[in-house]
Amino acid sequence: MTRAATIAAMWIALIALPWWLPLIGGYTALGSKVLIYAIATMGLNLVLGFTGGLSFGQAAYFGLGGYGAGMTLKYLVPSTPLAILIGTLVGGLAATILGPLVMRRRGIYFAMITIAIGQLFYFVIVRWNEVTGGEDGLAGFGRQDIHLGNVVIPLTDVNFYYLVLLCFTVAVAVMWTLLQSPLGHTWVAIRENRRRLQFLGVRPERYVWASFAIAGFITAFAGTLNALLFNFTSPQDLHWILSGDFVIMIVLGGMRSFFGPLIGVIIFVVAQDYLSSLTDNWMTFIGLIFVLIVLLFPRGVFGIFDRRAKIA
Amino acid sequence: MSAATAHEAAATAAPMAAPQAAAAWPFLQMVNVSRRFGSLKAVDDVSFDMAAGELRAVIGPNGAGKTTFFNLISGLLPPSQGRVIFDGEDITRRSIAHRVAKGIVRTFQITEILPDLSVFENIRVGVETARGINARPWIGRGERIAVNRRIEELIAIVNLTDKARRIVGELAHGDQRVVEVAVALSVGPRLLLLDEPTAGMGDSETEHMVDLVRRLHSDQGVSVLFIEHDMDIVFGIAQRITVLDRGRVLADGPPEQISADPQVRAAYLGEAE
Amino acid sequence: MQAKVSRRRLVQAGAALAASTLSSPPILTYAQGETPIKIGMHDPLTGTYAAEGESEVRGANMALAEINAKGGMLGRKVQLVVEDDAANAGLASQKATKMIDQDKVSMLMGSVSSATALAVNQVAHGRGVVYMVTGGHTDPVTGSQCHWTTFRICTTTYMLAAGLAGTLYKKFGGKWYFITPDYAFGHTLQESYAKLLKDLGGTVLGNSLSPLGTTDFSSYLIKAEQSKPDVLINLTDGQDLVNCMKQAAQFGLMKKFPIGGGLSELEVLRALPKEARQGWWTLEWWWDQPNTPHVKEWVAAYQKIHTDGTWPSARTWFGYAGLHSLGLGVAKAKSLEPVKVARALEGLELPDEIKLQPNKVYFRPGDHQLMSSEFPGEDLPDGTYPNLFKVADIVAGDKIALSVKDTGCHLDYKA
Amino acid sequence: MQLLLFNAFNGLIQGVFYALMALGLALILSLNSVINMAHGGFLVIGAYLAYTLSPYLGFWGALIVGPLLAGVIGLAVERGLIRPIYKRSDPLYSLLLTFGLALIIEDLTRTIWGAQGLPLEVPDVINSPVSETYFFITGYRLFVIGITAAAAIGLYLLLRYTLLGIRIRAGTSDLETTAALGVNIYKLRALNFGFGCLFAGLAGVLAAGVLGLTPPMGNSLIMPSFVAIIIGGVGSLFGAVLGGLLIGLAAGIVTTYYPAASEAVIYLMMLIVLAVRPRGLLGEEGLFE
Repeated sequence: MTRAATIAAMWIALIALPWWLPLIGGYTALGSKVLIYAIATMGLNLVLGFTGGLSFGQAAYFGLGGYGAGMTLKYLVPSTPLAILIGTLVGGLAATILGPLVMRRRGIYFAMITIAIGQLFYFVIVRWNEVTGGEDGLAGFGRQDIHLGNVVIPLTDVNFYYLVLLCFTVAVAVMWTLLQSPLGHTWVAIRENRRRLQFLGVRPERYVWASFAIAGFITAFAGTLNALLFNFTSPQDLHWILSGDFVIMIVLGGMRSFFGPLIGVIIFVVAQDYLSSLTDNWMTFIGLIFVLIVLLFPRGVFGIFDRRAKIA
Repeated sequence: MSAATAHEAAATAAPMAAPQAAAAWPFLQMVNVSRRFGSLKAVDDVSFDMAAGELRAVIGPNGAGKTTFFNLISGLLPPSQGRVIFDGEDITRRSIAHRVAKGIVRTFQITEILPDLSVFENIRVGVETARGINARPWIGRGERIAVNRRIEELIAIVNLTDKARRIVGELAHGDQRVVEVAVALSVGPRLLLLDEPTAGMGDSETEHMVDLVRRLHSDQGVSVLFIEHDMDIVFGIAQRITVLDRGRVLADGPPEQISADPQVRAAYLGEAE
Repeated sequence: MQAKVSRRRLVQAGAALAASTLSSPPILTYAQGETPIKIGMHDPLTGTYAAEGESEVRGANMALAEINAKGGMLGRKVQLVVEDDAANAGLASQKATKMIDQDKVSMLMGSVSSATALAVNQVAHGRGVVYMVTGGHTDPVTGSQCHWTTFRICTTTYMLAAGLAGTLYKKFGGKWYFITPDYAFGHTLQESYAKLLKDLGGTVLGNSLSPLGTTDFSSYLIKAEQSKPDVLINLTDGQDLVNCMKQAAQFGLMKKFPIGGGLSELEVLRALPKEARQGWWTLEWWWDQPNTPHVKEWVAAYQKIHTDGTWPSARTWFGYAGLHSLGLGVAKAKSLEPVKVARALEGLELPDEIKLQPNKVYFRPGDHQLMSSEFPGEDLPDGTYPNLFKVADIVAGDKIALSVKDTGCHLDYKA
Repeated sequence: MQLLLFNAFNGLIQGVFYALMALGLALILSLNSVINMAHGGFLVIGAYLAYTLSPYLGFWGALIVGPLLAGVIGLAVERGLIRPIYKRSDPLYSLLLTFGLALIIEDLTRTIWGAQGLPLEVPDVINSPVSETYFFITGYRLFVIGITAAAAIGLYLLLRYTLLGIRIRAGTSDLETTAALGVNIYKLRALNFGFGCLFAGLAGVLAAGVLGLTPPMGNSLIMPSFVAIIIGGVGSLFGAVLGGLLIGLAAGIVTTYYPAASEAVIYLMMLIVLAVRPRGLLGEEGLFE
C-alpha cells in the first residue's frame, strides 16, 4: 500500500471506530482515550523525536490542561469549548514560561530538569486542596453540550469521540504543517547536530524553547480532552509515571515517525487495558515491554521499516 | 585606491576598527591574539591579516594551534587576549551567530553534518537560514519553490545532483565532507574557514574537493582560509600561506617565499620529511 | 498471596500479547443460553492500597459464592468482574466505563481511595448504573456529590470521629493537638473532631496539616510535643499512620501523652512494629465479637477459603456486605432496573448473617449512606496478629451520623 | 524561634538521608551515564532483604548483608541489561530501561512479600531519644547520620586512595582515554553500578527504621535525590551531598510555617539555582574537588 492509501485507510478506520470497536469487544471511550493520548504523545514527540530534547515531565502540562478545563467548567463558565481553550492556555503557558530553564540543556540534564519541573507542578496541584481537590482529584464538573447557533449537540460518548477525533485532526494538521515548515526543519537539524546549526548562525536555544512551548500547548490540549472524557481529573495525570508512559508509547511506535506515537499509544493503552484485566502482575509486563523495546526494538514499530532511524 | 584613502574610509565607516597600513582593505585581522588553556598557550600573540578575495592556507605541525586559531575566528572560543576584527568591525566578543551573519562560516576537522537526513535536507537548513525564515512555522508555495531552486543550485555547484536524496550518513566520507562545504556555502559566506577539507580522503575524492575549493574561490568569489596537511594541495592552490608553530606565526607569505624560508624548512618541512 | 480472586478469566491465560493488539476477549457463551448477571468491581490490586483492595475483593467473593449457592439473583447466576484501578482515579474511570460498556455489568462496586470513589461516582451516575462504594471514606460521596445511583458501605469521616471523641474526652481530658493529613478526608475528620470537642467543652491546641504521603513526621511531632496536649489526635491513615506512629514511638511521645486517632485498620495494625502499636482508634468492623451471632462462623468460613494465615478485616466485610447489599436490593426490587434497585435499597436493613455486628444497620434513604457501627478501642502493643486491638464499644451508626440535611446531599433522581 | 531551630536541625537530618540516596544516584550518573530510575527499586530490594534476613542475622547483620545483596543484584542487572546499551549515545534508552525495571521490581516485591506493609524492628539500643529536651534527636537518627557519614567518607577514601577509585574518577572525566590506557572499563562500570545500588540498598534499610516497608516506598524517595543532584551540580559527588543537605534544610524550615509547600519548595529551590547558576552549585568540577 502506498503511504497515501495507508493514511486514508487510517482515517476511515478512525471515523468508523464507534461501529467496529464494540464488535470486537472494545468500547468507545477506549477509542477516545487512545486518540487523546495520541495527541499528547505526538505533541511531546515534537520535542522528543524531532528536536531531540528528552522531555520526561510532559505529563505536567497534560494534567495542567485537564485542571484548567475542569476548573473552568466547575468555577467559571459551563462551556466545553471555553474549557478546552483555557485549559490549553494554562498548560501551554506553563511550558512557555519554564522553557528558558530547559532550552540550554541537553541529554541527561534535559531529562532531569523536565522531570523535576513536572514534579513541582504535581505538588502544587496535589497540595492546593481548596482549589484542586488535592489527592481526591477534581470532580463535580461535566462536559457541556455544544451550541452551534441554534443547533445543540449533546456530548454523548459517541459524539464526544467525534469531538476528540476533530481535535485530533486539527492537532495533526497543525503538527504536520509545523514539521514541513522551516521551523520544523530547524528542529530536526537541532536534533541531528546542534553545533552544525550554531555555525550556520542559528541560536538553537530559541528553537528548543519554541518546540518545548508548542509541545506544551498540544499536550495541554490533549489534557483538557482527557478531563472531559470521564469528567474527572486527578493529580496522577501530572505524575512522572505518566510522563514515562508517554515516552515509552512514543518509542514503542517509533519516535522518528510522524504517526509512530499513535501506533505506540494503541499498543500500549490496549495492552495495559487488557493485561490489567488479566493479571495482577500487569506492571511486570508493562515493565518488560519497556525493557524489551529498549533492548530489541529501539526504533519502535515504525522504525523497523524505516532505515533512517539509526540508533547505535 | 591608495593606502591612505583606505585608511580614512575605514576610519569613517567603523571607528572601532584600527586598520593598519596594509596593501588592501584588511578583511580579516587579528591583533596580538592569545589563547591559553591552563598553562598551555595554544595561540600565542598572533597578529594576522587577510585581504578579501584571498585563498589562504594555514599550515603547521600537529599541536601548532591551527584549530584553536580557527575557533578564535569563528567564535567557538573567546581569546584570552587580543582582538579579532572582521570587515572593519571588532568581533572579539561577538557571538557565533553574529559572525555568521557577517559572513564567517566554517567547517570542522571532524565532519559536522546532519547524519540522518538527505543531502537535500542538509542543505535546506542552510538555505532557509540564509533567507532568514527558519523561525517560520509554515511555508508558502512561492517561498518553497524559491528555496528548492536554491538547494538544487547548490547541489549542482558541488556536483552531488545524483545523490541529492541519499541519506548523508550513508554516503562515502568524501561526499560527506562535500556536503558540509555545500551547507556552509548555502548561508552565503564571505569568508569560508575549512578545517582540513581533504582529511581522510582518497585520491579522487581529494581531487574533487580541491577542484571545488578552487571553484568556490574563483566562481563564487568567496574568500577561503583553510588548514591543510597535504603540501601538494597547499602549494598547488594557496595564494598565500601562514605557518603556525607552537602557537606563533613562524612565517607568512606567498608559496615561493614560504618554501624558501629557512626557518620553515627547519621547523616544519624538515620535520615532515 | 495465593488464593487469587476469580479475576476475569475470559481468555486463555496463554494468549499472546501480540494477539491482543486490537482484539478483545471473545464473549464467553453459556451452554444453556442463560446469561449471568455481571457485577463490576474496581479496587486497587497494585500500588499503595493493594492490601486493602485485596481484602475487599476477598470479601466480595465470599458473598458471591453464597449468593450463587442460593440460586443467584433473580434466578440467574452472578458473575463478578474484578478490575484493578491501582488507586488511580483515571484508570478507575476507564475500568468502570469498560465494565459498563464492554462487559455489560449491571451494577458497580468497589474503591479504597476516595479519589477513585469520586471518579467512578461520576461515571456510574452518567450512565445510570447503581454503584456501591465499599471503601472510599470522603464525605462528598454521600454528601455534596451524592447521586441517586451511589450507595456507600463504609462510614463517613464524620462518623469515624463521632465514634471515638467522647471516649477520649472522658478518659484523658479536653486539650487536644491534631496531626491531620492534608486532603479532603483529613480535613473533614479534623473538623468533625473539633466540633465534637467543642460541644464536649474541650479546646483544640493546634492542628498540623501533614501532606499525604509524608515520610518524615518529626516536625509535626515536635510541634505537638511543645503544646503539651492531653491527647495527641493522629488522623493520618494507611502508610502515613504507620510512619507517623513509628516516629512518635522513637521520640518517646507515647510515654508523655496518650495518642488517639481516626481510622485504623487491621491491615495497618499489622504493619506497625509493637512499640508503635499504641493509642486509641476507630475500626469499622472487628473479627472478634464474641456476643454477635454469625461472626465466628463467618471468620471460620473466610479461613477455610484463605489458608494464608490472614484474618478478615473491615475491608473484607465491606466487600462482603457490598455485594450482598446489591443482591438484597435486586431481590427486593425483583428487577435489575437501576431506579428500582436504588429505591429498593433505600431503607433496606441488613440481616444478622450479613451485617455481622450488633445495632440496626440500614441504608439511610436521604443520602444512601449505610448506617453501620463504629468500633472504637485501643491498640494492643503486646498482642500478636490478629489480636492487635481491644474494642471498647460498638457505637450504632445512626446515633453519630450527621443528619441528611447537614451532609448537603440532594438526591438527583430524574423526574 | 526554638521551633524553627528544631525544624532546621531536623531538616538537616532528613537531608542526610537524601544525600545518601543522591550519592548512589550520582555515582551511577557520572560513570555509567545512566539516570537510574530504578534506584528506588534497589532501595526497596535492600530494605525487604534486610527485613527477611533480620530474624536470622539480627538487625546489624541485615544492615550489612541487605545492601550487599542489593549491590550484587545491581551487578547482575548491569551485566544483563545495562551493558548492552552503553553504546547508544542517546540517554533516552537507559532512562526507559531503568524506568521499566522500577515497575518490575515494585511488582515483584509485591508478589513476593505482599502488598501488606511490613515492620522492620530496630534494636532498642538505638530506638529511643538520647535527650529528654531534644527528644527529636533519637538514637536512630544519630545512627543514620553516623552510617551515612561513614559511607560517604568511605567512598571518598576509596575514590581517592585505591586503584579502583582512581580509575573510577579517571573514567568519569574521560572514559575513552581511560579505556585506551588499558583499564577494563566494562568491569569498572559494572563495579560502579554495583556500588551505587549498594548505596541505594543501604538507604533502604536505614529508611525502613523510620518508615513502614511497602513495595512502592522507593517512588517517593527517589525524586528528592534527583533534585539534590541538580542543585549540587551534575558530575559532583560532593555537590550531591551538599544538595541533599540543602533541600533537607529547606524542607525542614518550610514545614514549620507552611507544611503544604514542604515538597514544592525543593523544586522551587532547584529552579532558582538553575536560573542563577545553570550548572548547579558545584557542577562539573570533578569528583570531590
